Amino acid sequence: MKAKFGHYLRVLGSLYLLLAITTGLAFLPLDAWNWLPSVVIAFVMAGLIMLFFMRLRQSEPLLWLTSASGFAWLSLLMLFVVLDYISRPWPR
Amino acid sequence: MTFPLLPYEDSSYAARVDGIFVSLLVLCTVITLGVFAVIIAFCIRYRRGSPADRSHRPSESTQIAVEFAWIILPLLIFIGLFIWAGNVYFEMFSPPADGVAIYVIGKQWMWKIEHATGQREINQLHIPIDRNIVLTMTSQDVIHDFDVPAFRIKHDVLPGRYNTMWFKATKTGTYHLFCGQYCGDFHSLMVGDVIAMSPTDYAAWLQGHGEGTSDTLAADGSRAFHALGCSGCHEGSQVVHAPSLNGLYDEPVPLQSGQVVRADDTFLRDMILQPAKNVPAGYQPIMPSYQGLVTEEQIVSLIAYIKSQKSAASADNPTHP
Amino acid sequence: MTLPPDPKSISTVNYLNEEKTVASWFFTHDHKRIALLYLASITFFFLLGGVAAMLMRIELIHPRGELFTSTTYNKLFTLHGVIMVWFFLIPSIPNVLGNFLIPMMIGARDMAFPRLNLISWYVFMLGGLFAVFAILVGGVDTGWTFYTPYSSTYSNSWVIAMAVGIFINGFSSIFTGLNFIVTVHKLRAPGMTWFRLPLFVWTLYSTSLIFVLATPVLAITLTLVALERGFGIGIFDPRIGGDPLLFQHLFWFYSHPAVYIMVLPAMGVISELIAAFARNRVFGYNFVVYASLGIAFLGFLVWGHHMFVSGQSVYAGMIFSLLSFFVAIPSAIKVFNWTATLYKGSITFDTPLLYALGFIALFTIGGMTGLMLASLAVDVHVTATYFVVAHFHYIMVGGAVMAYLGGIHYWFPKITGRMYPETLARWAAIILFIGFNLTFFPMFILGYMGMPRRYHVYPEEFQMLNFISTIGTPVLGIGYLLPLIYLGWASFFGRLAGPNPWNATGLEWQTPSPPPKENFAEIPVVTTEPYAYHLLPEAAGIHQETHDR
Amino acid sequence: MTAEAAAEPLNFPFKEAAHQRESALFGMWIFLATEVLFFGGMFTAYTVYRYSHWQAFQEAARHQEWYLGCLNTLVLLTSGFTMALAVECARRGNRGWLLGLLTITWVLGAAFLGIEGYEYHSKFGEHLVPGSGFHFDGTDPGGSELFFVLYFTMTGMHMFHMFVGLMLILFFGVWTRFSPRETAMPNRFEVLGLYWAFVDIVWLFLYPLFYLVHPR
Repeated sequence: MKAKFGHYLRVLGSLYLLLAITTGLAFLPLDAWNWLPSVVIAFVMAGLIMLFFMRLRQSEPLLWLTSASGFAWLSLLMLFVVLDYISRPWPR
Repeated sequence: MTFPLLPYEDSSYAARVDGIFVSLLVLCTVITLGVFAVIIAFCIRYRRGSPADRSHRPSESTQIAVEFAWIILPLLIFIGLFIWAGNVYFEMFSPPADGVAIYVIGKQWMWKIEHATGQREINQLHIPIDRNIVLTMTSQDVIHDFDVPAFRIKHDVLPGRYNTMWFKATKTGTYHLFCGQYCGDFHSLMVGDVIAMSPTDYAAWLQGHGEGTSDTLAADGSRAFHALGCSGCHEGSQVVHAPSLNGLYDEPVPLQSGQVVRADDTFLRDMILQPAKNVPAGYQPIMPSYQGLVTEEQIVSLIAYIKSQKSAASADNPTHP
Repeated sequence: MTLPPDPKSISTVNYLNEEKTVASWFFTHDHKRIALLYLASITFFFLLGGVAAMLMRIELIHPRGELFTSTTYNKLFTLHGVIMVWFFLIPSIPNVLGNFLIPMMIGARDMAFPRLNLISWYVFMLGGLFAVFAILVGGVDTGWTFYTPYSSTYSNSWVIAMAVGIFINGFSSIFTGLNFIVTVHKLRAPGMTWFRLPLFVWTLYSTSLIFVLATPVLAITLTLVALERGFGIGIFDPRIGGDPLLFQHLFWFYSHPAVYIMVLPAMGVISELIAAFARNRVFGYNFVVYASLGIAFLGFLVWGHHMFVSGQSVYAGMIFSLLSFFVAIPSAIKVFNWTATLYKGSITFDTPLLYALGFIALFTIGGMTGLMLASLAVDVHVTATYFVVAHFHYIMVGGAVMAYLGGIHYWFPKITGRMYPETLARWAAIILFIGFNLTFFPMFILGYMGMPRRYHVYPEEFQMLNFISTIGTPVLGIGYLLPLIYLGWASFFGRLAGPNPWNATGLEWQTPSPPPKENFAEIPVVTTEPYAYHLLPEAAGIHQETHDR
Repeated sequence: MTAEAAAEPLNFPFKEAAHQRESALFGMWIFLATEVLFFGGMFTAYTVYRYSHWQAFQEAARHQEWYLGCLNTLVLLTSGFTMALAVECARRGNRGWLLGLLTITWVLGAAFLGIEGYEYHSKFGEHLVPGSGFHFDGTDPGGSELFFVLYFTMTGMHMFHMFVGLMLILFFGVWTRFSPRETAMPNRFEVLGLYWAFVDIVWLFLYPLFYLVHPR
């Protein structure tokens, strides 16, 4: 139990660290692009939570696939919607 | 009670759209009847108790070959169809520069039409034949759809933005104008006529209707430009740093964000209603929004005015493109 | 593969008569009973939506439309659309036939989560209650598509109640899909490998993926519409810079795959029927499986073809058009494979096969006109006209409902343990086919001539075709009512069927009819491919006959 | 994996504990995939509107207190940690620790809702709640209103999920506390743990998108 506790604690520590980084990065003058680093870090944090807190690491491959499917389908939705919006001004 | 089977075919697109449609119709009919014929033949030949030979059913490898044949063949046909139909579609949505510009405002449940020369109509659109007509359309409330079946054209008319559509009528006559997008109670009464006229008749019509209404759209716009206070900043003000709008129309505008956009109808409309959306490079976002302060008709006339300043500017300075 | 010795025996204790109280039905966890609860509910909704359709057709006899006011007509087509899509078509085959058959087809005693299965029915009924409430207090006039800003701002009807109804209904779909996926993954009998699954199970598996991954987007979209309407916080409101097209993107991200929710299970039923009555293996089984998965996946990527004239980007329109052509390919594969399955079969023309052939005919026409709609320039002309109405009724009614009825007839002996009257049933199938074409074929012509949908006042030149269409409606109506009557009668008075009246393969036919409560006395072990009709004793007989000649 | 698991009564139609556990977890993961798309609709709306009104979003985001968002993230991450430990205890049948950790998780979750409620309250005072009372001095008030529309709907939907989570913790916790069985039933806590972690993950995306757009 002790070993497990330390293991979870390390994950929590990493999460805290990433939170500090993402918050700090937000103060950089990146203007319209400041979402990019913070969203990347959010994905890393989500990955940590899924792997360790949600115990995906010890789970069968089926669950890996399932956990990815939601994000995969969401990216399809976003991809095609964004495609419409960025190509909308043309041809003028 | 008449009983026609094909609609009139009276615009530059109509024949091309019908060309694709009829080819598709022939292709699909052949395939469909082919499938039906095979099914019927099998049903008769292999009915229970028939003496047909049932040995030597297709082997695994034959099956795979057959499957790939009927995957790849349709795929090629489909890509061909896509290119053909896509081409015409692309053209439908690329308006020419030299068209007769007409503004359309849809509202529950009528079509308001404004000609650049100042004529206004409701539920009627008079156009000359053999000229490119460019419609710039917006809606005052819900989504409508400007649909003229005889010309094979249709486009949604959205609130809050301009959609453009163009066509060229080829025969004189009166055609149905429908609202193609469901828009509420009297959707099916939001209909009108498109009246395509010979150029001489059209000129006469413009004359006859130009007299009653006093001004061109641009003149209306000029009045609004002063009444709404636009001129206070945009006409040589020393206090406020605002761009002059002379000759602006259709020119590229560099934005603060680094993008470059063209100053077309939609851009001007956005500048009036949501000035902060596209801030031009070198200017502060200080212009107030006119959301709720101007009517759709006023915006249309303001744009027509800015457009007219373009032609005035190029008349002053002939070297300007 | 051994069949019980006496084919006319009826199991004395079965899922129908094991418990007799009303409570035993309403609190049952048995997937078969839940299927029957769904059957009763969706039949009710079908009749409700059907009456609305009849009234619309009557109104459309006359071009001036003087029977109803515009408002009433608008409410009628909204009612018809909402009820038929969400409360009949989507739950029809999955929740009735799927619920009944999936555990039996894969050799399981029940669904993975029997309690969730029951909850999903209650959720469905709660959603239905909201929908019926919205109709009773005044109706909704937005059309089933709920386009903003009409639905969120301008409509003067019970949009929120209806949106809540559909929102709740969505959870029923999600729970059902979840249950199906887990069941198929985790509860297959020993030896039932993935590629031994009946095609019906494969199509329902694909459908469940859509249920689970598309429905939540509809749920959130309708929630946003309701919030915008209820609290005036405009998320799609153009007056503050919102975009109504975003609503359409989100709506069709669900609603286009939803079309495949309706038609994929129908394809599964047809695969079963063709194999059983042609007494043949399904031609290219693997390809049909991949086609189902392909449809489920590609179906997510084509939603923009509902928006070719909406003002979405021209480039997006092109990509959606190309992908729409691609999604036609797996459907074409299926039609060709069904046809090829008839080859060298031994075909009997029982009612289920008549429905299956009717399905192929109507689905082919529907699919081919779909190609026309995918062709961009043609779509500009025919979208939002009766051409589209005809197209999707060929797929949804000609396709999905034909398959549903075919499936109901095929598995009727399994469900009730009794046979339906064969001759009458064949006539009903033929009447249905004629009535359907009479009603909907004229709409293709009407649409190409330019008659917009959702019009009840229309130019006079369209009257003749509308008139023909309306004449077809009562024929179609008889085609639906006949089965309702004779199947009802046959449930109690039909002759006993025995466990396997069609002499079909498949695990569901290896239990008594009606099945006992837990389906199998002993979980079967599967040793053969599906549709192994060539291994049945009779197959030898046919070959014998051929050789004798 | 099953060796350490505490006893779980078998539900029809399962005949083996491991089989039942696998199926329950699989079902929950499918449900979470569903939830991803449920929130996904709103994330898509956010993407589109931030793209078309990016300046208005920057202006609006200046009215967000980033430190409150950061604090909330901290609270939520910690609660995710205690929940993960609670699940571990449930699997080992350690009822005392389980109940203790659940209580901590519950308190942290409630604190999160409290902070969020405080933010909502101050937004009312600043007329930043969308609707007829909305008032924003900026170059594109409409675009800024969209920011707050998204802020309230997305965090609101998230808070609703938190609330459901708290109710479930309460319900299962009390049930376990007063059930006569010595050990806990681990499957329901594993499933609950997955749900709770998912709600954390959603917030991890909300935090940068609403608090870190333009922190000052």
